[in-house]
Amino acid sequence: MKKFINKVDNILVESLSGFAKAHHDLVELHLDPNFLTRTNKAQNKVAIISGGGSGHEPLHAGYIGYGMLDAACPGHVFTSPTPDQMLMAAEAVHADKGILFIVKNYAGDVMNFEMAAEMLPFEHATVLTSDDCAVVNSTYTTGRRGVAGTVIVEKCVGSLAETGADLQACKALGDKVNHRTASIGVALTSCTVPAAGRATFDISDTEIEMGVGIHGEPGRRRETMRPADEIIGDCVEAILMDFKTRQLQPSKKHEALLLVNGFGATPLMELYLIYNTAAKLFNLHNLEISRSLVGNYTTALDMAGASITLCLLDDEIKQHWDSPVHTAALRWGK
Amino acid sequence: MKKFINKVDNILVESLSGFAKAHHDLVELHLDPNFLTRTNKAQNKVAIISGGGSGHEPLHAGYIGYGMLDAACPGHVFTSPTPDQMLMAAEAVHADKGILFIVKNYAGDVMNFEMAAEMLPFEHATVLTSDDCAVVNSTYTTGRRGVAGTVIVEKCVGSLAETGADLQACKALGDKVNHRTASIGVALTSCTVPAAGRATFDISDTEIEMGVGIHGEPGRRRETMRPADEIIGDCVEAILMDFKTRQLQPSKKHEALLLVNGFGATPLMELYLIYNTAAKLFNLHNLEISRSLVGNYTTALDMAGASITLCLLDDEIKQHWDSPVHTAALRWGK
Amino acid sequence: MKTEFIIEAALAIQQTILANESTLESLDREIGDGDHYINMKRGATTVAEMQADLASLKPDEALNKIGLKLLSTIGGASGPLLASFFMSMAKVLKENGDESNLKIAAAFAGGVQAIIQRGKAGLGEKTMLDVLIPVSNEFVLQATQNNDIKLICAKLIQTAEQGMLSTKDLIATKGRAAGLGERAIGHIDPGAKSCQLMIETVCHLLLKP
Amino acid sequence: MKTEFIIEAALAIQQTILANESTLESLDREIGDGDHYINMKRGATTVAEMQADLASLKPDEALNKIGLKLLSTIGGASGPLLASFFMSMAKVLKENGDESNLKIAAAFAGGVQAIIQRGKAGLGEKTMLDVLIPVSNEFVLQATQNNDIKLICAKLIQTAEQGMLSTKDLIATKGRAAGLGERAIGHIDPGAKSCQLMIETVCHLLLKP
Ligand SMILES: Nc1ncnc2c1ncn2[C@@H]1O[C@H](COP(=O)(O)OP(=O)(O)O)[C@@H](O)[C@H]1O
Ligand SMILES: Nc1ncnc2c1ncn2[C@@H]1O[C@H](COP(=O)(O)OP(=O)(O)O)[C@@H](O)[C@H]1O
Ligand SMILES: [Mg+2]
Ligand SMILES: [Mg+2]
Ligand SMILES: [Mg+2]
Ligand SMILES: [Mg+2]
Repeated sequence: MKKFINKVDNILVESLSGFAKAHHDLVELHLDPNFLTRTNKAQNKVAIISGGGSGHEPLHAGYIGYGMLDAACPGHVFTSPTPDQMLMAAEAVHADKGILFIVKNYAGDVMNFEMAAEMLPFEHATVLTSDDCAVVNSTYTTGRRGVAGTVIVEKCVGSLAETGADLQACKALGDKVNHRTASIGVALTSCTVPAAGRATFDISDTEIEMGVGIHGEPGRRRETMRPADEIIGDCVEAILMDFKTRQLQPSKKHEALLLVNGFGATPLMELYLIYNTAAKLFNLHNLEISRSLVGNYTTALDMAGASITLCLLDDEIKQHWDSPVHTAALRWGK
Repeated sequence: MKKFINKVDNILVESLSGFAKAHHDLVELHLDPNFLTRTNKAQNKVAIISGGGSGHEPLHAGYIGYGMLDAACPGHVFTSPTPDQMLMAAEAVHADKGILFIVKNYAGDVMNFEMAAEMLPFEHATVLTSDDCAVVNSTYTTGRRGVAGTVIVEKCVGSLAETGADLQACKALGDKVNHRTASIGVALTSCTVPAAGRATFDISDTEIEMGVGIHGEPGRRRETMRPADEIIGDCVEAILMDFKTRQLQPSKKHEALLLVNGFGATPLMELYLIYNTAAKLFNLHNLEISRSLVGNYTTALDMAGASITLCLLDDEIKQHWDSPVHTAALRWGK
Repeated sequence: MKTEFIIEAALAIQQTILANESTLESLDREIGDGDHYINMKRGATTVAEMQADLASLKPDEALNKIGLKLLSTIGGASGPLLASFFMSMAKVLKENGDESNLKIAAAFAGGVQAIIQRGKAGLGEKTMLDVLIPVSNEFVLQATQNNDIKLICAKLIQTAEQGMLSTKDLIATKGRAAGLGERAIGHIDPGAKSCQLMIETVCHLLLKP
Repeated sequence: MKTEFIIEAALAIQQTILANESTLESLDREIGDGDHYINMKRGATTVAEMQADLASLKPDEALNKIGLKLLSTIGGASGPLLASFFMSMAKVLKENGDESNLKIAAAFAGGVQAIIQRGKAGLGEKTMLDVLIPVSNEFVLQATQNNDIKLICAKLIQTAEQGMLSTKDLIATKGRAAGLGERAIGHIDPGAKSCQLMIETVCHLLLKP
């Protein structure tokens, strides 16, 4: 393992310190327990707090700022944060309209946020994101994983909260965006968790992991490497199938947002190539890509690979996607 | 080699098509010869054109738009573009105040842009960027290489051009920013050029290449992997030494811009850790980091590694760095 | 139960976790995200370092303090579950006392109940509960029969082992491995393994002459 | 010189480049950026495909067309240099005619001169010029002495080889390898190698019975 690290135990705090220094206009870092808040505390709005294991940067701290999050709670690498972090963050950012937690659907994240919520002295609600459609039959599971679609949820909910909307409205929009979103990822290589010091999984030079999770969890199946268009075709297929199963497939032209997300080690050149093919394929199925995002937005450390996320737009979602946002990783209109 | 590719010969056009589709509000793609232009042609300003081999994305096409470039000419991967691309781009974007080429200092780029310039029917000038201080004694060379500092040059010159400044003023600012900027890079792994199908250089699990170029060119020396702070210390040292040699070292507190650039496969988490240490070290040498940029801005395909760039600010540079910019990869204030 | 014993057990558990680094790490790498060892080590080390703070406390207070500490230390799925275990066990001990094996068994069962409630899982879902539920049942049964602590411990070691091994052939329906479907088969659940190791460690301590 | 021969030479050069993939690729990987083979292949293939367009042209027109095409095809450092070579050689041929070896040698020298001007390099800078300058000088010398084309070719093959080998021990002061300092020593310059191969190929054609 070769990484820019001093001591494995310090990587998180050193990195967070660098982040906070580089973006001191946007965020303030609090240590022990670790959480980050907006520099300018928002007033009279629902406070949006997210968090999760580290290693998915810019998720979540990179989305703190106007129009998105009020605070983020970073756990250790790939390990969900602990309730004290959420409690302190809530204490710091609550602004009289309650707290909304946005939580990726993993047992650890869910339980830690749940325990925090139970102890919270404020009105609160939680949006669970579960956009990963890699697991086909999710009836026998605890539900789908939350992956890159989380960024879309955070953007839209953050925008709505900025208008002064109440907690229930924010939760409702978050649930709606999550419901209308599906993602699937493919890994070409494994990631390496610094503390483990070795690749999470072994994969040969001719294999890919279809449906991989953002922690390097195994996916649908191990496959042979193929031309990009075939792989992308399968991903698009999976998303369309998921929409169909959930009765979301559009019967006539419908606007959609396409997010092509790099896992950390995939060149932008390849991400745009993926976008090119995916957009074409969705178009053949009544999905007109009218909003796009291409880049590293929900990463898995140094994994090579990418995920494709599609969100079915409606006027409300479009409005909140387009509205101004000013964070370290997403910025427009301001 | 595992990459999201269909046919090696098509990767560039497929990727450019995706880029143009995803950013159709900002750029227009022209093929054969290949170049990209601003969607809304700027009027009555110096047209700023850059270009170079592909594989450094988002450089240069990602910087097309208000406040930065008017056009970009992408060559094949790591191969400079040909004069016909620059000629056609100039034809498309010239707006009565002349053409400024921003060219990274490599023999190939210099000669191709030079031949284009000779054939250009418009007033023109060229800024050569040469911020890479990896080569210590550059007296016996054709000069230093242009690397990530190019982004700062393009941002500032683009901003000045937007004010209606004339060609000579734009060139002068570009030359000044370049002069006040120094960079150095470190590779942990090699990149793999798709057409070559194998790593450009071999490097073991315990080695790093200090002073590597953005095409995977060998650097100052092969070294043993060490804790991040030691490596960063050497990089900072090299930049300070370069400033000293060029009589640029500040004798009292001086503002500077610190750009920590990922080469493509380095997690953001590590880039911020690098930033944290580098900012601290520069601070010890009168360099107060008042502007920052951390992320993948001048990449080398899938190389793991990073470069550190320092630009000595003055009021003019600061003003043009801070001014609004609206491109695919850099956006603020608009 | 004595606080002294709790501390002794905490130190022994730390040793056990450290000694099983590669096992725990690779189990979670195979069907999880690879951090279970690191999480357990962080928790075990933190508790071990609480020695001085715990020494003067009553056993239930000590267990509660351990639970609270784990809650803010481990994170992940195992953090809130193990924390809930200790906090609930402490609560039962405080209410019922700890003067007999049966009372301790009841407290243990209360802890396991808290895990069930927090994680909404049951037997056969390929989690730590496949160790903890049978062990808890066996513990209560043995204590009810008024068996000797040596015998109880021998039984619990065996039950824990069986429970841990039983996870191997299961499909996971809770936790991170739930995403894997059939691919989880053939792999032991990491949380089941660490619980089995901890139970074995404590029982060995009690078996020591 | 006949256009027919130019076309024949272009096809032969393409074969040579393709046959030397691994040599050219690894040389540029060692002290450059690894694309020299791809660049040369792209150029050689494009020229080979121009056959039909070139057939009806006069030799100087054909060479000029090749140069122009290379200019928009190769890119990199070698593109403008090789393009300049052909365009300048064409110019000299057009002005002076091509009726003798000496006139062809003079045109070749004119092409090399264009490379020198474009790249601002000279002998001993570890570039293609370390092949082209000695070959050009030798060509003019041999032609002045009115030597037989077989002898000339034999000499040029030898000179090109020597020039190419001479780059091995040099520090580069032009081109991408200039950044390497001492580390360039021990590696042959890729552009010098491809030029040597092309010269050898054309000479072998002329030597064919
Ligand atoms: N809902 C649940 N109920 C009981 N145990 C669970 C549950 N979810 C996960 N676990 C246990 O947690 C273990 C994983 O812990 P750990 O690796 O530390 O956390 P994470 O899965 O968040 O990375 C699993 O092996 C399993 O035994
Ligand atoms: N200034 C120059 N003068 C002559 N030849 C040069 C010069 N610069 C580079 N070259 C030649 O070009 C070759 C490299 O070509 P190529 O790899 O195709 O382009 P690039 O260096 O742009 O990747 C070098 O090996 C060298 O022979
Ligand atoms: Mg985890
Ligand atoms: Mg090149
Ligand atoms: Mg885990
Ligand atoms: Mg090259």
